[in-house]
Amino acid sequence: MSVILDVRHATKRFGGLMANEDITFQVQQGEVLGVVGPNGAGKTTLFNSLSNFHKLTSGEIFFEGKRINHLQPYQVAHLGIARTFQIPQAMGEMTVYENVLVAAMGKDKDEKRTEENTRLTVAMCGLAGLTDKMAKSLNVMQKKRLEIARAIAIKPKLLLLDETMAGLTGVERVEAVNLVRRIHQMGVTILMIEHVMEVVMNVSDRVMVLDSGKVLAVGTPEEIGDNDDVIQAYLGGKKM
Amino acid sequence: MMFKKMEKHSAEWIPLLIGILLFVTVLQVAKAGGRVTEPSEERLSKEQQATEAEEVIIGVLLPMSGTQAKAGAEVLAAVEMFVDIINEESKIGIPLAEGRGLPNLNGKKIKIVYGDLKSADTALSEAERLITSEAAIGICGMFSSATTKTAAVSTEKYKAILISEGTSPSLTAKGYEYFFRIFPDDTMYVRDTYQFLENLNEMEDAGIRTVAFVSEDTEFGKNIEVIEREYAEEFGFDVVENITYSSNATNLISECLKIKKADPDVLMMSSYISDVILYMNTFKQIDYMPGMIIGQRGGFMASELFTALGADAEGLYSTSAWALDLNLPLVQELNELYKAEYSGGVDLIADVLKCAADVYVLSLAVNQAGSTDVDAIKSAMHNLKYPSDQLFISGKGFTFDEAGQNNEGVSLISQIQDGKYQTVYPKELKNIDAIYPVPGWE
Amino acid sequence: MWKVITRDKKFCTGFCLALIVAMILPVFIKKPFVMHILILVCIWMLLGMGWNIIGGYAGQISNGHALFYGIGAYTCGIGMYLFKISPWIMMWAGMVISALTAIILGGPLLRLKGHYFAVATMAAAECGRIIFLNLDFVGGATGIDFLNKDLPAWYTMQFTEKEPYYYIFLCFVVIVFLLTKVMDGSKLGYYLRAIKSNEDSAQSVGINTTKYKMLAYIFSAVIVSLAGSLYANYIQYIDPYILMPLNISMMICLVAVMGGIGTVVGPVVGAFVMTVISEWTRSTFASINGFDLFIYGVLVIVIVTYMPGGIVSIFNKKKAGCEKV
Amino acid sequence: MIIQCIFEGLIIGSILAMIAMGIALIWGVMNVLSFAQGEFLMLGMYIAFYLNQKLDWDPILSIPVTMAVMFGLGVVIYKVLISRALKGPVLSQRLITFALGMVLANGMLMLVSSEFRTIKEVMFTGTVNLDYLVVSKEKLVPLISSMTITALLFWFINKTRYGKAIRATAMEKDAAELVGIDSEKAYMIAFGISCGVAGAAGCILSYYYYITPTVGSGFLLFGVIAVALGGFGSIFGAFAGGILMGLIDVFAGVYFNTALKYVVVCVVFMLIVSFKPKGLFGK
Repeated sequence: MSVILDVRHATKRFGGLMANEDITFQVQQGEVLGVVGPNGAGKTTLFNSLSNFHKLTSGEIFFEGKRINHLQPYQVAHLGIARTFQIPQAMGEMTVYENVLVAAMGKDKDEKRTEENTRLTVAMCGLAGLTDKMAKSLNVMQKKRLEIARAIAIKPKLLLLDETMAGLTGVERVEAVNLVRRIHQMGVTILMIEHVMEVVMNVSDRVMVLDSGKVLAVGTPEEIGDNDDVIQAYLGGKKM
Repeated sequence: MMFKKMEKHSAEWIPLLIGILLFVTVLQVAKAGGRVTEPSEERLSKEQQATEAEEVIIGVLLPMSGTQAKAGAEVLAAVEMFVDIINEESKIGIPLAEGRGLPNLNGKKIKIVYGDLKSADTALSEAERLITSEAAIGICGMFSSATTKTAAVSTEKYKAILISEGTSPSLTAKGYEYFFRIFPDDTMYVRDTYQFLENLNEMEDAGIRTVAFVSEDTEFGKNIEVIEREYAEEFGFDVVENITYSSNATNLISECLKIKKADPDVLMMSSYISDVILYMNTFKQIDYMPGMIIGQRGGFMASELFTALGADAEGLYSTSAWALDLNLPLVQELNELYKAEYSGGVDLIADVLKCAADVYVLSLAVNQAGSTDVDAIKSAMHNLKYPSDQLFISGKGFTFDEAGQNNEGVSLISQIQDGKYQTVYPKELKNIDAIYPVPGWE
Repeated sequence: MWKVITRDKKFCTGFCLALIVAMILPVFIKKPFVMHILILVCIWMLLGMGWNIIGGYAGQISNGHALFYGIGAYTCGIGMYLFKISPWIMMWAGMVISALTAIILGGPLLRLKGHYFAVATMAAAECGRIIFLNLDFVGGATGIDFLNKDLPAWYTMQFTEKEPYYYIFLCFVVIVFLLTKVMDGSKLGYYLRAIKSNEDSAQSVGINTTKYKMLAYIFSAVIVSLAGSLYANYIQYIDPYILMPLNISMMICLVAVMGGIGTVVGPVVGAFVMTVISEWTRSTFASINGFDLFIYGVLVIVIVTYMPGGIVSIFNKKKAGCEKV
Repeated sequence: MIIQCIFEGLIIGSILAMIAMGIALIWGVMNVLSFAQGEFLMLGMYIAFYLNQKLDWDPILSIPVTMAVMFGLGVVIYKVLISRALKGPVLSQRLITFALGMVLANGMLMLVSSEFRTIKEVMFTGTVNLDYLVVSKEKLVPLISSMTITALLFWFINKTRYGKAIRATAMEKDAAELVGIDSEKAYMIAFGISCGVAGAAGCILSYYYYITPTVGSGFLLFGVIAVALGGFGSIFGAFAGGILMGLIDVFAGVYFNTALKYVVVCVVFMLIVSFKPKGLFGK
């Protein structure tokens, strides 16, 4: 197993606020790494740094051994890092199909194949019925799925999922989990921020816990499950 | 979702709107192209159309909106006056007055069709419309030189007479075939201005040495500024300040401060009325008055000068080609008639009369030609006969040169004294002495 | 390219019909004034379509396109006036210059969002206007009058008849129109719409937003400048007051918005409606001071308020009101 | 000379600032770039003019009345037009205000003709001539009153209940509605006030300026630039922007070139926004 993403001493400061402080971790090719942590732990900030929506204050990020933290977001996307947004950023004026198509276009010159892929992706994310709906008229769950669809449409090597389960009902959540699994089976490495503990625990191979901008612990779900500081800091004492 | 709402909202309106639009389109086509279907007309030349019509149609372009609309309205009134003089019985002692209509065209009447004069390109649009769909035989109006140039494009194309008082010398240099101008051009006005200054120096040894120019950044201002510079050298005055200002400036402080700094004996201005008002107010506020402010018509030849500035307008000079105090009896008659029945008490202003006179002269030419054939009218213009005892404009009458310029016109200089324009130069026309230097703001 | 156009049957037939009508119209119209209006319509179609690329597709609302209009017109004017070079050549020069201007301005300005971009472009256009007013070699405020009787008409593009103008302009309209149609279905079209909809997600799927916004800006500048060049040769006298007042910039938006912003057909419809309304109001109501513009304004308000998606939105409901910029 | 320039710059600036603040208020609260502000200014001037004609009130005294009338007008316009327009795209809103300006200007043209009016006798006239500076009372009084009105506006926006409501709506419409602020009402008041301020600016301007239906357009462009210069949503920014523009205007005119002074203004603006894309005081 090779290292696909290698983050070294990533630090991000907003004025006085230290959002990420000296974060170092690695993502293995083909694993699912869950990122958990209380609100304001700096999870989303980390994602924005990884996808270069803002530049790190200090530290470095390597993707497949290539330094990427001087690049533009779209360049990162070209390298094969796709992301979803915590608050869905659908292209409201376009149909679901077009949303995904736009993403797929970048990868493939051939129109036929692009359209084919798009259709598959849409179907895979369970949006088949909504192809021609305006994205802005979707409900939260559908928007979150659209996020995922758009992200995987660019055929990423690494997929950054930002709270795709938040606010979903039990059933929806199960579907979402299956979706993530399917994507994973396609050989996409996944780095997912998640609040819902059980999801993280049964989807991820490893879990990283952030707390107030620092890495608190990294390990398999089990290890994390009985790591005391984690329980202290995050689960507020109660055992699960 | 607001979009849903909106669609519902608009739903009941849409048919109505489509209705309006269709209506508009239909009207437009009907207006302009309505009679196209009659095959006969396609063969008819414009001239024939006109002769078959009951009237001789003359197009007049005026600013109907924007800052000059007021002046436009005055011209309109004056034009109406002349048309009535021609079309109805009238006691005014000028040709075509007695009897109705044009005698040589067995009493045909003059009909005016108006067009709007927003900018130079609407001038083209409107000239096209008046000539081609209103069948006007000629275009007159309150042109600037810029608007004249675009109007000329269509008058030349469709062979119609264009009489314009745009004063730029470039107009007669262009070799237009159907262009005429009755009153002098800028060169003459500016030369006379300097001669007037020299004359002041000789007669009252006024000791005028320095001049400054203020010109707005339009066709009008630019042309005059160039000529003013040339003649300043020729007459040996030294130019202490030369300001071009933006015609849509919201304030003229910096301009006025610069002039105050330079403090010229004479300030020569070419501005439209709005800026004249602003300049005078600003000068007052910085407590400065040059020895003489002389304007090249434009804003200095407008009735609003009195209404808007009141006493502050006292002592302003302007070049002009016509004045109420010319010792011609007809001038007073016309002015009385104008004040009584057309303008509601406002005196006739030179620049208003000039445009109206164009229409009158064109009708004269039509009558003399005895036809509405444009080339006939053109040659009639070129040897226009006018009884010299019936003149109501300064100068000796009308002899147009090849370029279409009337060489008989004279320019004169008026000063505003006790609330009206009074001629102060040349001496054969003057009826009052020029006041120099004008007293500052007390 | 043909594939893209012919794929959409409805569009294809509609276009062909419209084209045929447009082609044979002059045969029936003997009134030069109506031809004149048709020619203006062509010009406004070009302007609308040009603006539509940056404003409609990329969603960057420029209120300063009069600048490019002026540049196009002036390059042709100067070319003929000073060097006797045919507009057929100069119009390309004009496009190049406009493109360069677009690049220079676009660099800093395209980073601005929403109203800022609008105001900045407005300021740019005003600059352009004042500078042209004070550059003497382009005639300054006196403008340039490049009517030329000696050279052959096909060379100077100065015809005495209206028909040649009409057909030349129509040609360009058709070309630009088809190009827009192609762009609409192409990668560029989708990317621009994506940027308009949501710049962040556009970035996240690997769209180089800066590059594509710039492209759009350049294209629209080029088309608008072409319109300027053609118009200049039609009126044969140009000065900054004709070409570059704020109103022209606003009208250009208006054309696209009325027709349907971000659609292929929108600007074409809009141009037709706008020109007809304004010429009609002027020729009908001008006798009362200001009444024509008053009516014009009212009509604009009504149409824009009650058809936010533009006139075309009536025909395809899907797009109605969706062009939220 | 320099002192004179500063003085005059402040005077022009104060007028631009008032227009700018009106625009900024609408921009900040309902994200509409209003192109009708120049015409509201014009209406203000006419109200002042006719009050002076019929009741010979001094323009300064007629400010409260004018503000009230314009406020009312603003509310009506909001109800009839803007509230509907707000449902549409941003660009449509802008164009609607543009067309509204056209309607107002030409409507006035039809009513009162384009004749240039001026208010001849005003309470304070004459000049005080200190050797380094000529102060004309005709401008000093307006300067003072415009400053007062600006102060009042600040007080209203920052201290009063309505002001706070408006600010809240500007920041977070939905949140404001949650805490029980009637955003519709807030919008209405905001629009009314921006009309009122423009009207007051008109009164003040009419003290030494000519009055004609098309007078507004010139002020509009620079008002808008001033707002963007100052920065989005910041009333103070608009004020500062206005003053700054006034100063640039005068200094560029005196020390650079009168014909190109507005080029300087525009270029300075474009430079500033290309380095600070949200304007000087933009949040």
